[in-house]
Amino acid sequence: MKNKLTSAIEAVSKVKDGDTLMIGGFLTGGHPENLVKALVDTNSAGGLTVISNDTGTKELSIYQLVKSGRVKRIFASYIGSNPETGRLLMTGEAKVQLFPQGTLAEKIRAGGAGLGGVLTPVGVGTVVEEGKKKIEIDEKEYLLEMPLRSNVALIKANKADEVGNLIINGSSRNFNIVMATAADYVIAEVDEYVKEGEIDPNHVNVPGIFVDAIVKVG
Amino acid sequence: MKNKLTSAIEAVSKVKDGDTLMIGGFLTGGHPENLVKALVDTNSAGGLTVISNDTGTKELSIYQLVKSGRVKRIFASYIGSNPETGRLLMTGEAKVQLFPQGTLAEKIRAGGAGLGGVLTPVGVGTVVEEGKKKIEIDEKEYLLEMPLRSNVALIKANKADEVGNLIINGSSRNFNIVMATAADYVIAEVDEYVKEGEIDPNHVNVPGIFVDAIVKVG
Amino acid sequence: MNNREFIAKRIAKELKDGDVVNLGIGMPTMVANYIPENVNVILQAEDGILGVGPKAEPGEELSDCIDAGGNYITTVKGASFFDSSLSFCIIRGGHVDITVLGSLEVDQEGNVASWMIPGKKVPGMGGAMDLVVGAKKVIIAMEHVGKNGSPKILKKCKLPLTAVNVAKTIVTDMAVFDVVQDEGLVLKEIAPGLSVEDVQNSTEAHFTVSPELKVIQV
Amino acid sequence: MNNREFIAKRIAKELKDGDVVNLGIGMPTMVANYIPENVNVILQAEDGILGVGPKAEPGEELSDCIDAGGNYITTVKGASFFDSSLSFCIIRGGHVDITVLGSLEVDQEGNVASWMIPGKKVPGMGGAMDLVVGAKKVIIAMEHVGKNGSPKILKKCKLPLTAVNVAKTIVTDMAVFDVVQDEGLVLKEIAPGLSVEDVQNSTEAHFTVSPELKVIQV
Repeated sequence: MKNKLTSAIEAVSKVKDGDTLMIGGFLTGGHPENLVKALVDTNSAGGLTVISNDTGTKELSIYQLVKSGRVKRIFASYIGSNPETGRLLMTGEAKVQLFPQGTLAEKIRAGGAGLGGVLTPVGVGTVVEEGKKKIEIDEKEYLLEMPLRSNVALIKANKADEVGNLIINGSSRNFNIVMATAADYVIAEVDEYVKEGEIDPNHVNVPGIFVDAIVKVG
Repeated sequence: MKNKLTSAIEAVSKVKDGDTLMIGGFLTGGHPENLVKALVDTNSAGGLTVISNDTGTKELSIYQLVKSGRVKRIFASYIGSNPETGRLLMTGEAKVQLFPQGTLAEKIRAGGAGLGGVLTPVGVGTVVEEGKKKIEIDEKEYLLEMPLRSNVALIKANKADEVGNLIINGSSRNFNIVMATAADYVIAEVDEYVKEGEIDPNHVNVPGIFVDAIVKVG
Repeated sequence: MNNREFIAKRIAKELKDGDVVNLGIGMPTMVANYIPENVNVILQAEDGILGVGPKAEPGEELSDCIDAGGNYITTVKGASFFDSSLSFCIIRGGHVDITVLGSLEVDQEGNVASWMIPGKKVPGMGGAMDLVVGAKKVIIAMEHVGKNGSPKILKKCKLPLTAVNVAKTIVTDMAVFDVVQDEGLVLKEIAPGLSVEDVQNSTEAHFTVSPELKVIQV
Repeated sequence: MNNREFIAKRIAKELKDGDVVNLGIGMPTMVANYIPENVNVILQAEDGILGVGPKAEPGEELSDCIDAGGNYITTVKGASFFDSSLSFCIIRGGHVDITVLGSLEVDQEGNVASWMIPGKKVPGMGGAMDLVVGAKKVIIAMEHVGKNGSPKILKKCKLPLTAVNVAKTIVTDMAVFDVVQDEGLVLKEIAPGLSVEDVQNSTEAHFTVSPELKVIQV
């Protein structure tokens, strides 16, 4: 069995120029702060695309990442909590594309689930429909939203076992679960690391097959 | 707070002529046998559409339901375990429509999730594509699969609390979870019934808002 | 009692026992403070909670229990946690009975513009677009006029829309309107001491007056 | 050793340490019996299990632990359970490394016909269509010829297809073929005691012979 346990620095060294990154979390909740900090401090990859619900808050390292000039494109649903992302949008220094939160979650899920896209009624009649295919079914219009995938996903969990099974508690689940399914390389920052067999198979939120690297923090 | 606890007979009296029923389970696993039995024994609604992964096995009451002449249409992915469903397909006594298992799960999920449909590569180039819209994206073909919903869902869970939160263990989860999201009236057959607050919010597989009636068995 | 408290108190009376309710950030969140004792509603937070309770006491904050506004909260008995994917199945799939949200503008067709002021403020739509499209009933909570006294209830929204034809009830410090399909705004209630003319002078939209016009009771 | 054991044993050698593997019903299930000791694979059952272990001993069957064939099974350390929706995200989303399935016919374009004989046997496709489209590698396990000696490896499948151009390796009691994109079937291995001519006489499809043709070792 491959040992998935590694350091934050080693794990984030997977991120290369031009990569697309998914970063889990909802504001400060379930945010993989230690992984993002390692990425900011020890990795110099540029031309990145970041997919994140909200690009975090000023207090988190993702603020520094967004500010570093290394991010050329951002997909998010809400950026009011990170003024730097707002600035990039206003100045055009990065391409910031906003999606309804449920649409963003569905796009990521579709990427992980091998779907070619999903039809959602959300965004019809708004700027969200710009550039998207509209499909009418039974006299109701839907937008065709295409899947999102990434090279690397940085996610946060409470507990991992040796095979990478994750438990994510409470409101920290948010985007961490779908993102784990939609990246070529998934790095999980965890508070607790236990032996194989110590997580009840009924309580696994992310099966270990999705997780490539585990970084124990704290 | 509305009391959701009721009897199987009372619960299945919700089923009316012409209704569409979802029935959870995968072969014998997670199958709501007591609810189906009550439906067979005490309810005479006809012209039913049944949505079930496999329509169970000969030993289950769903075999009697399918045999009763009350079912005019069946949506399933596998029917090899219920010879009566196969007979209805061969004779044309009921319209039996088969979907790839993952497609069936996605269609039900889409119904519960307010999506207008999903695009799947599964079934392209096979009889499954008959009558379906094909959409080409980046030179790859997908089938547009439309959502499924039902009037009533009969599902099986291990444990319910007073507000209807459900725990479903092991391989019995199968279609029970998505079906709970996609019906106007959801009836859960459970082995154990506990007070509000006795299920850890982290262990809920089906939030109580989806569940209309709870039937304690055994 | 200030305007915001007045509005929140009036909206609280719209909630019925058993309703699943999502309260937006800001004034809508205040509604929770005024829910009558005999009415039990289930509060949803779109980051993944059903059964949101009061804010956490200082020193008792849990990192895995924050609401969609980033506040540390508690949960009530019977709560459940889930990820963003299921959260928006709940929202977009029509499983939320009432959503209350603030808005910049609303118009007589029920169009809502709540999420951006081009060139000035682009915080992103977050979950608002999904909520207003998916919830069974959308209640708009806002002060009747802008800071400069300009009407916010318009014939046609000028700002980019959140969604088309979704608002069902509008509650302001001056009035309560219903938005009736193919009919437009109907003035149902009016704040104590105001005349219909007062309301008309502060409202750009056309509206009719309900024959049962009442004074707002809070 | 009978033909079925021979085929299962040969296929077992295709599995690599760490592979996520889904074994179809029948002969493919037998592959699990021959996996080398130093190779740890993760067996998936599409009803919602990762980490399928040996069959349950008599008297130790658990109703919440059955595989996709309806057998009571055990799970290994590090297993996880999930619902049909996530199960088919795993399958269709490319997270299964190898799927092994039996087939009625397979052809030189990699088309597979495994699920129905019109007018005779229509058990439904179950999860087979999703598996062959989604898995990274599809291995077909079948006896080389039908009961009447008729070839099953054809120029073009005659029965309704399971999927188009998906088979990567075909293992029979006579031979092992790879299906190479734009090239067709390549005979890689041959059963002990047989000549290429023997294989050709039992095969309708055109194939080329690998310059490194070997005898099948089991």
